[in-house]
Amino acid sequence: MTIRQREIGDVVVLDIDGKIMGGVDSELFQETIQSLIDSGKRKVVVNLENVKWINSTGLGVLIAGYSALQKSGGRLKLLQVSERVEGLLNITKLSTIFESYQGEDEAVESFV
Amino acid sequence: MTIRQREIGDVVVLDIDGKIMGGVDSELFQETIQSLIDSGKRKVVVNLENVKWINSTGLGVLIAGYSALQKSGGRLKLLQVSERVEGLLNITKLSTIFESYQGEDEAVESFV
Amino acid sequence: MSDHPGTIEIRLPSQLRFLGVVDALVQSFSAEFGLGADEINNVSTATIEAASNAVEHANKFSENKQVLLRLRGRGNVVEVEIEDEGEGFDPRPYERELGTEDLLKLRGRGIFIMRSFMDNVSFSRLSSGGMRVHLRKVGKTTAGESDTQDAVRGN
Amino acid sequence: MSDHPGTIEIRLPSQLRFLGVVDALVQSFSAEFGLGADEINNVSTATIEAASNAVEHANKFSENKQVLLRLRGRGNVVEVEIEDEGEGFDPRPYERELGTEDLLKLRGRGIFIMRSFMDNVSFSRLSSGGMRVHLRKVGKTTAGESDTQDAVRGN
Ligand SMILES: Nc1ncnc2c1ncn2[C@@H]1O[C@H](COP(=O)(O)OP(=O)(O)O)[C@@H](O)[C@H]1O
Ligand SMILES: Nc1ncnc2c1ncn2[C@@H]1O[C@H](COP(=O)(O)OP(=O)(O)O)[C@@H](O)[C@H]1O
Repeated sequence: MTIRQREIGDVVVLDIDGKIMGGVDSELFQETIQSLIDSGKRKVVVNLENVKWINSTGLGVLIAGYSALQKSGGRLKLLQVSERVEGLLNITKLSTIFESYQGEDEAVESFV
Repeated sequence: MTIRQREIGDVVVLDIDGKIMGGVDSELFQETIQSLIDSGKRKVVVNLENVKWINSTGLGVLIAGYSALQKSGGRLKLLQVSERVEGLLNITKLSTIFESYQGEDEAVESFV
Repeated sequence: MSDHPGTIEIRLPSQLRFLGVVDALVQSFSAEFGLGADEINNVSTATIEAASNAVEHANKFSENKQVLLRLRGRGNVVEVEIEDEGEGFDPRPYERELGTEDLLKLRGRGIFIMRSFMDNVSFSRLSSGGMRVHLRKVGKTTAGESDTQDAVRGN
Repeated sequence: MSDHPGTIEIRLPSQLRFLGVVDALVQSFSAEFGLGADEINNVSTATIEAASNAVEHANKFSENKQVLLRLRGRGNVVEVEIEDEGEGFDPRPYERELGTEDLLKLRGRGIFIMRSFMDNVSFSRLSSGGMRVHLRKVGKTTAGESDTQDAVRGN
């Protein structure tokens, strides 16, 4: 997994590439979210366009980020979830907590 | 491998799907070419757009078709060769005998 | 997509980095036995969960331990066995639905996902002490059926 | 794409239908060790040639015989071994370039393709009588290097 960071106004987009599966990925993602929170960023879009799959530990990584942001009054939303990942979010009912968008503009505007 | 057959004027396009690798594929392809020859068709375009890969035995399958058509005064040309298959045609110098096109119109018109 | 049965066995090091290889392998194997796109994703996701557990909970990332995958296909049925070199465990506590209280937990979804995505999941203990997870999926999608009506098919 | 070495072993039935699985496997394994797209295709094509020979010439499609693939990666080097249960053969007559007289021949390109697409190809006889083909590729493409300059990387 690699994370690339972009800003659109006060919204931060994290472009994830590869698979998300705990271990090193977990630390990396949590550090990224923590440093965003520390620098006052609270609106985060996680772009999953280039994520082939996520395993259950990877879901935990996303949840940890979601909860950390939530606690500091922020939000984590998902962008471009593939059918495969959507299946996983549905079956685990995580689709009820993760807002998810197909278009980037839509995702960014949803914070206003 | 599956073969689907289309006609554009007096040119026959064979849309191949899957891998080409000898064995059953070989018989199928040869029978197809033979029946075209028997029914007076001599201009054949083999569309490789949906062929993921070919092995060396699969190259033999194409050569057999090429030679059979050549012998009866016909021609076999290739359409939409992928980079992977092109690498194989180059290294085996088969690119010097197989005419190959990226556009279908171009391939069909090349017979005139 | 003929009816010949076939079994493939794979031995992997206990490293998460090879889960991508597991995915590619299970995907192409399942496609060979005519499963549809969703079914293929589900078999692969379930296998990745079982393999993750084998690497992490059983083999504890040990260099000296391996994970064995056995893929078996016949007709439109695909079965996967995942064997580890761990100490085994009792899977019964995990044979349950996830409640709303579980929603934001960071772990504990693997076995639930396997059960959700497969037709059959069973666990057994190997004589060596490790676990074998057995996954089974029957293809319902008659993949490519209409597709081949006017096409002739080789291998 | 870390530097940890890793070996995967796969046992396959002697059926050509599983060459697609071999392709998927070798592709994803080679990608894991940072080979570029062309290099990945070449390793996979060479492996398919060796595996085709093992299935056809050595094991003669026998239900009782298997093909063993061993994939080994370290740094940017990928090695593949293909072992069969045949009677072995002398590869020396096939250590040659293809001439124009070979151009329209239907067979006899497999070993030439392996040699063309790999950095190193060697053959040895197993004590069981069968052959082992050893293929080696050093990744030259520094895949994704510029790509990761401003991205941080996990697994
Ligand atoms: N192969 C295994 N060997 C030993 N223990 C296992 C194995 N698979 C699962 N477990 C145990 O079952 C628990 C539940 O597994 P799972 O539902 O996959 O969730 P998670 O892996 O996130 O904990 C694990 O935490 C572990 O204690
Ligand atoms: N694993 C093997 N076991 C026995 N004989 C083999 C093996 N691999 C190759 N051969 C022999 O070497 C010949 C050349 O192989 P190759 O260059 O791959 O072309 P082809 O397979 O089209 O004949 C084969 O025809 C076969 O006689």
